Amino acid sequence: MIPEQFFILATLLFSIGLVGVVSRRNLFIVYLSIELMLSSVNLLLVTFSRLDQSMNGTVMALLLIAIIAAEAAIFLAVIIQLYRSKRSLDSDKFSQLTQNKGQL
Amino acid sequence: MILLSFIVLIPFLSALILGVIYLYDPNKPREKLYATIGVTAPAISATIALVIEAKLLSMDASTVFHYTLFEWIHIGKFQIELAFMADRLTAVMLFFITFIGTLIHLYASGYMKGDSGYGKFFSYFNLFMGSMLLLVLADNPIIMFIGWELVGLSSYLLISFYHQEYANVTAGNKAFILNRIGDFGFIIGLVVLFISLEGYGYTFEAIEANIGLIDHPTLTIIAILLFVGAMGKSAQIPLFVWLPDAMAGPTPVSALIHAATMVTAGVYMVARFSFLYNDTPDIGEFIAIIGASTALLGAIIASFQNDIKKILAYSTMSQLGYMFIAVGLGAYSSGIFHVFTHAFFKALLFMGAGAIIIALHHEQNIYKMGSLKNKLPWVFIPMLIATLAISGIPPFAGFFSKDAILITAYSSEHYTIWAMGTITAFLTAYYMFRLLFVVFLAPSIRDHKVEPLANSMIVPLIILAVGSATAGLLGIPEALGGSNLFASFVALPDKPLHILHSTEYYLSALNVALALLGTALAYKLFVRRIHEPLNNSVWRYVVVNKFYIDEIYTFFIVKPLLLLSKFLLYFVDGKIINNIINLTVYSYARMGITFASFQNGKVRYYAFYILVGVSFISTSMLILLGGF
Amino acid sequence: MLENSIFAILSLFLVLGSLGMISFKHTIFSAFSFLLAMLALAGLFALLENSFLFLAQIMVSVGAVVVLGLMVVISLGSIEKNIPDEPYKFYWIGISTILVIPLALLIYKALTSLHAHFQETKEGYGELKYVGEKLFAEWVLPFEAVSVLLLSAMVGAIVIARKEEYFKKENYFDDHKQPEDTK
Amino acid sequence: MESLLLSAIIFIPFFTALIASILRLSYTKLRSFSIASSLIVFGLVLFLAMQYDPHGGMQFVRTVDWIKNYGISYHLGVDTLSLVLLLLVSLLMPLLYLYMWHENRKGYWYNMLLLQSGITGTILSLDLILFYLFWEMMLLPIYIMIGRYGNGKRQYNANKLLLMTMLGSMSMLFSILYLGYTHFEVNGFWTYSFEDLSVLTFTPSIAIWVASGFLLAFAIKIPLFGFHTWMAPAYGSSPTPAVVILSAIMAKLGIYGIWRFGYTLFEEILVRYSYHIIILALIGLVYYAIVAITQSSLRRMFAYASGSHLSLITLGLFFANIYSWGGSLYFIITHALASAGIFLMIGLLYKRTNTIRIKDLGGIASQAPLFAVFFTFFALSIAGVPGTGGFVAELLIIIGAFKYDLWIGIATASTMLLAMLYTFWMLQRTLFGAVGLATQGFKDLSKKEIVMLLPLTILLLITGIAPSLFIPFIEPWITITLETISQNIGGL
Amino acid sequence: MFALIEQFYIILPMTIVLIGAFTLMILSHNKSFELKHFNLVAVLFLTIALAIVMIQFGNIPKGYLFEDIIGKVFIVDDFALLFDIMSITGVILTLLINTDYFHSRSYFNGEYFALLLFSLFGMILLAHAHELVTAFIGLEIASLSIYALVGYHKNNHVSSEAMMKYLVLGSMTGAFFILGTALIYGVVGSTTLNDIATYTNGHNNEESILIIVGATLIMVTILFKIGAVPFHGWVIDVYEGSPFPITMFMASTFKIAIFAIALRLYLIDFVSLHGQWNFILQTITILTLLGGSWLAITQSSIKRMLAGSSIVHGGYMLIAITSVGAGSQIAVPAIMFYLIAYFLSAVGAFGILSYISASGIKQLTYEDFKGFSERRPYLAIFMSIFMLSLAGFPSTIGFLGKFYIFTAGVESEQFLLVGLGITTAFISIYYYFKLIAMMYFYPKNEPQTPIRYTFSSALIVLMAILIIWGGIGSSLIPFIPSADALIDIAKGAINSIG
Repeated sequence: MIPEQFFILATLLFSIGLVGVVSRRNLFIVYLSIELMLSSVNLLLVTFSRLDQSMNGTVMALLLIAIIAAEAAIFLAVIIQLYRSKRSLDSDKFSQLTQNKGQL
Repeated sequence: MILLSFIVLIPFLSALILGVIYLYDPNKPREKLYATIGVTAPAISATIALVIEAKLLSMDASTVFHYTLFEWIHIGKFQIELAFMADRLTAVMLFFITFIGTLIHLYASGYMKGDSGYGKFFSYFNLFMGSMLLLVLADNPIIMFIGWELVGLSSYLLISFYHQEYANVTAGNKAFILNRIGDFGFIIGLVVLFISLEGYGYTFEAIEANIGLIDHPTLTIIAILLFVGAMGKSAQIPLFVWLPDAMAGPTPVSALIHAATMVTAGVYMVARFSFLYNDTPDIGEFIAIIGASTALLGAIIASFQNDIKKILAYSTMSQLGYMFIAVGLGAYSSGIFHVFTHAFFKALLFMGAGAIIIALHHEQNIYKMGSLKNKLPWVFIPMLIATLAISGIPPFAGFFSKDAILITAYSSEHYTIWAMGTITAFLTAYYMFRLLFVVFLAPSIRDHKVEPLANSMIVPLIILAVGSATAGLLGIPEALGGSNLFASFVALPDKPLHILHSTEYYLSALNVALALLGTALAYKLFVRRIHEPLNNSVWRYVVVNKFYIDEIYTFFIVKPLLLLSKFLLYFVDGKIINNIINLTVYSYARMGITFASFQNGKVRYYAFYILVGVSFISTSMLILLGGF
Repeated sequence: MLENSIFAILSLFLVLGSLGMISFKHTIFSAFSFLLAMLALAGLFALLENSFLFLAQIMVSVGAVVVLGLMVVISLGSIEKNIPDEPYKFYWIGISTILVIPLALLIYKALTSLHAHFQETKEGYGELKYVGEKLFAEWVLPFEAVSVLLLSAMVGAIVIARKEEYFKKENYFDDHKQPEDTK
Repeated sequence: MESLLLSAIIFIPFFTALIASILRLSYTKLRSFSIASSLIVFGLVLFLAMQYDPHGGMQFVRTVDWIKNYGISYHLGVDTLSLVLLLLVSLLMPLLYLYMWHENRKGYWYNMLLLQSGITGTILSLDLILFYLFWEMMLLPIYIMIGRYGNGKRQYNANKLLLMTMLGSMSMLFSILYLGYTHFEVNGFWTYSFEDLSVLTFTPSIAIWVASGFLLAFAIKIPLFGFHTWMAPAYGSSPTPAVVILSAIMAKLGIYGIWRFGYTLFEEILVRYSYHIIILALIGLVYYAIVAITQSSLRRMFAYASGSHLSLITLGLFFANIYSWGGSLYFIITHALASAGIFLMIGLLYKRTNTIRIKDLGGIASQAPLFAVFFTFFALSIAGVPGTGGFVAELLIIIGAFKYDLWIGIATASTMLLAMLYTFWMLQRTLFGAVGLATQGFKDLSKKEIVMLLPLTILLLITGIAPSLFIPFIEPWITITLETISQNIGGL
Repeated sequence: MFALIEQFYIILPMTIVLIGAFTLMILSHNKSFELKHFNLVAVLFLTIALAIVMIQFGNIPKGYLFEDIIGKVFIVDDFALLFDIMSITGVILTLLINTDYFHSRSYFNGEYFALLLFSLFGMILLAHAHELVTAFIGLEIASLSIYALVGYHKNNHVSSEAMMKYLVLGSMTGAFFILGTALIYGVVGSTTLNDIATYTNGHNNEESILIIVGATLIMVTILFKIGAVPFHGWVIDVYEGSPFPITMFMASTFKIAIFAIALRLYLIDFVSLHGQWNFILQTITILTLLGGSWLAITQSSIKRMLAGSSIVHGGYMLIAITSVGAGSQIAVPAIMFYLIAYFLSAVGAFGILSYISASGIKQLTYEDFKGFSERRPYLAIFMSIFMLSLAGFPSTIGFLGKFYIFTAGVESEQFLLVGLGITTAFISIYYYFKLIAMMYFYPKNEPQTPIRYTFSSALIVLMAILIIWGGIGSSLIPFIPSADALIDIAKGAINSIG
């Protein structure tokens, strides 16, 4: 078991999360992808914590989990609110804020 | 000699006063006042001029009077004073300008009676007098140029005096613009002259003293450019087309400006720069050729005109050609002499024509006149004398002056010029007598009701008739037993003539014979009938329409210029330059619109842009850190 | 060796779970994949001998976040017809995968520059006690700040999610025209 | 007292506007305020001119630190060049207020007051940043006046003017920044005083960029050929006071800029590349004049005429000898007077007939001789007929041109011909001929209007008849400046 | 090291803000309180906090809070205090200028003010943070509150939509920050800026790769918050979708807070690594300037235009940041000055917009402003002043801001960027003056509706006066600080870091 394995895994997770955010229209999945990105950082932090044997990384990971939770709260509230307004979680349907054609 | 400045300033002052009075209430009739002021001013000038001439006569030939009014400008080495100078050449000009000018003013006070612009007319007229005197009295070229331009301006104002008629204004414009073309050459010449003599002073005397410092090519350029100015002012080929049109002005204007004074300014100027033209004989020859051609052309056209004033106008042009033959060939005093005599008889002719026009209620076509001899005897007799004078019948004035010019041409071996001059002399007699016979002797088609003429119109005619008859006696050449008083008085640097007296006799006789021949031809053709004798042929059309020169100018110069203007406006300005800018703006806006269309409101696209950005940053970071 | 096998299995679950999460059409499937991934992650924490975080991950991430999320999804009645149709999903995934490669390479390159190795853990590593010591000494400020964060998030979430009586006042002006429901 | 004189001249109109706007005066009171302020300023400027010593270089200099961190100072001073422009502005303003007598839109008055402050500030500031500040500030009132009180496609044209001018300003700003920075690099402290900056030397390749930054701004303001697309539309759409200021003063500020800053900051470049600019200005001279011939509206026609003459002034500037400089400075005076006169008269014409299309006019002379006389006079002085100041100026510039080069001299002199073409054709169609539809019942000038035009007329006549009254005033400055330049670059 | 009582004194403003937030949160459930009371309470707390910070500014030596316990996590210096002042002032102004707006909209209630204060707390934390995780938490507090505020108008679809966009993108980029932090932690073993700086000074580039990469990822978040292209997608939509007060708050105050951390990181943490980012920053600056102006010129709504233009203003500040990297000495004060300049102008412009829309007029597009000068001549003048300042017209503070920035650019020989900056400033003339043109050049197309002159309008006047003062100063009039004052303050604050 070498750190590189964890590094690769964290990088992979972060990338997958990023891909998910960009490519999915389902807002819930977007939310999950962001969680995944944050969690991958968690993995990294824990790995570092294990590497340097101090608890700092663990504490940071803990704080990060709290942050994830806070974001989750807001995110879920937003999802509820959005679903109420349009009966859908399709992010493409929320595109009224645009000026279809630029003009001078 | 503060009097010198008075000569110039009084007409200007009077013009200003008249203008202000007129503008104060344009509609109020104040003819007496206007006439008094308007005629008095040139009369005072004339009196002062006589005093000065008397003084000059009493002193020796090189005497020059100077008076500096004030320094006009002084910057760097360009120091010009508003100064006046009177030498003998000036005196001659001064004499006939003020004298004949006063007479014409007097005449005009009668001629313009009842015109709503009476005050305005005299204001302009006095303005013209002032400008002309400024031109003549100037002691340096720049002041002369100012007078030169102002003369043109007042001529413009007077030609378009009846400005309600569009055609009159057009004529005025034409006159001014063609004059300005001449002035363009003139001022360039003057400036080149100044640059060449920078620092040596810029009065005529200083220039004359230092003329040797200029190299010959430059001098040639200057000479040509100055002559271009003369061409414009004196209606020489190719700038002559304005003169006939200028007849749109009131007849006194034609008499004063376009016959007696302004048009001869070119001749005066060349004579003033005689020291320069003596150094450039080639240019002199060129001037003479232009003069001869103009003389001939004017005479030919004059022979076919119907309008009495147009005939006189072309005649003027033709006579001006003579003068340029003289000054071009270095016979400056002969040229000036012809200017002098021509002023008398041409003014007289115009005033007579004006009298007829007034008498016949503004009828100008000679074929609608006829048999006026008895109705207007006091016009007929002066006109007859003037016609004799212009045709070169001895002993009237024109004979001596014209003869002198032709003899000069012959003796300097310019035979072509001489031949042209001689033919012109024949034609002159023909068309002048044609005019006289048709107007006064030929049977009239209808019965004219003749308007009575004011005395103020008749008296000047008579005075001028006397002048026309006798002025030539001042310049009887040696060959005819005289001593050419005139030439010795003006004391210009004439080129010496080498010619036998016998030759002179032959030439004179030939001239007189030709003049008589012309007279006879006119008599035969016109004394009994009042219509054009020739058939309608192409050639006649060409001549009657003045060789279509106006049209050619319009087609080749005016039209293209207007087209160019439109082209520049609509194409270069409107399309090219505007479009370059608009295209820049448009393409930027287009980019903006394209870019803004990425802003499509969908969040995953925005995330995608962020991803692109991150990807870009990562790539460049990777490269920076030396690749993976 | 055992560790490596466990790692292999857990990471397989983790990766498969996350890949499933981003590729399933149905929200529920995605959520369950994600749950799987999170559990696997907790397992990895355990593998890293971090017992406290193992518990925390399961409790917070799995227990709270995912389950709460699932509950929300279910309560919203996210049934078939409301699931967005994503015809170009895999194109998008493909393109973004290509774009994400430099980032992944960069991060990985940076991480490998550490040349680190796992050593035997010290006594008590990963225990709650040490975490607490750190948390309430060095990290007390961030910790307190996180509490504010949670509080503000809570307030925000409540404000957003609660249904409330609008039009309290008569002079009501809207910022925008009410847009049409769908385009 | 004397140290505050220049500031007072700049800011009196500004504070008049400020106080009036705070007091919310009615337009009649605002009018009295404005006229009073303009007369006070005129009085102060006359006082200044009397105290001024033509041989003394920069005078009444006042320097106050403004932004110390960057060495920017409130730095004013006056020399002949600025005094000439200052006199013109302060003279024109009361006349314009007289023209605006019955104007009841208050914004008009405010904008004019601000405009005066902006222009005087531009003329008097010696610090580049201060100059830039005023340079922009004077643009704003003009922009508002055209866009708000103009006619035709006023909004579009105002924007065009604004954007074109700002383009130039921005490039100038870049050059200013570069100059300031270079000074900092070389001497270790920041300054934007143009006297300090003028000692900087650059390699030619850099200097040409710096110079072109400035030149673009000035070329657009003048406008030289190619930079003129804003000109005719803006002139056409402007209300009369704005167009008077535009042509009489603001266009000259482009010239002023080149003269003041160009010939001190990068004289070498200007002299070296004078030939190129001369060619450009010559093209403009001829081009504008030809385009002017067939213009259908009086304002547009005189806009092009103005462009042509400003190209001539520019030419005079770049011939860089005493005659041409004298001529240019003199032409600044006379052209300001004449174009102010002509545009004022066009304004009067518009008030009477509601049109400035040449086609609709005609026959004015027979109904309103006084109007015709003044109109003709101003037109003639624009065309440079002797007896008016324009002739003297043109003559001097032409002499300068011939001193520079024969062929360029001939091309320059062509202005005499071309000006005549459009002027006289315009006069013919406007004043003469039969009475047009629009000109029926054309009223002659009223007393107030005569009072307004008379100072211009008299000054034009005096400048034409006795230039020697003015030349000694401007010549020393020109001589000194030319000598300085020729020393700096080792001979012109 | 501070004495204990000093430490409480130092932490007092922050605590007051937090207590204010709690108070408002609790009060919001009491039905007997009305909106104006909440407003008053909030302003009261903030004013006290501001007063204390003002007293502290310049009078407290640089130090760390509870250094003995928590290490160098919470820094107190003039730099942070200056940002405190600006943020608190920003919130106070947001509250006061929008008073009318709050009253005209039914959806505002007590929590709104609580959230604003929470957000402010986050910003203060951000300004003082000397440690990356704390900074991230501060950022998250501020951001999460703002997410909620953006979507505050719940029965409005666009408001929710804007919130969703901001939330998704903000959280996504937030992950980069924490990832960067993790990477830095991985190599340094600590996340306080001091340790990081020590590490970077002591190690070569090869060993600092993780720090470089980590800092780059943190930069992504900062660039996102500034709205640099291509991280700009949210800006226009979110600005448009939010209620006016929030737009104003985001455009002015929040942006300042972001720069607080950005400058601190850039000046201390990564000081030896500047050169690494030059190419990236230059490219992004160019894109931002161009893209922002492209977006701004094409909008027809004033709010969207201001949003687009705020991207451009971010671009100007990026020029200065790039200049810092290229070795400019004057760039950082220039950024601080520019922040103040932009803050004043943006607050003024949005303030007027919200003031107008408070009376129910939908003054949202250019068209709506036609004839505005006739209806409301004074407001039109002030709007023009704000537009001029945003456009960088001389004699306004906006000009000096641009002047300093461009000077900094020239000083570090970033001629391309400065040229582009000036070009975009020129283009910005178009869209700012378009509004002036609309107000002045067109006749009114709507009947006049009365607008009451209230406290908000007085503040707008104050903004305008400040803008003019900031642009001209008062070289002639004594007793009033000159235009130098602000830049001197900025310089002092920067020096306090070093």
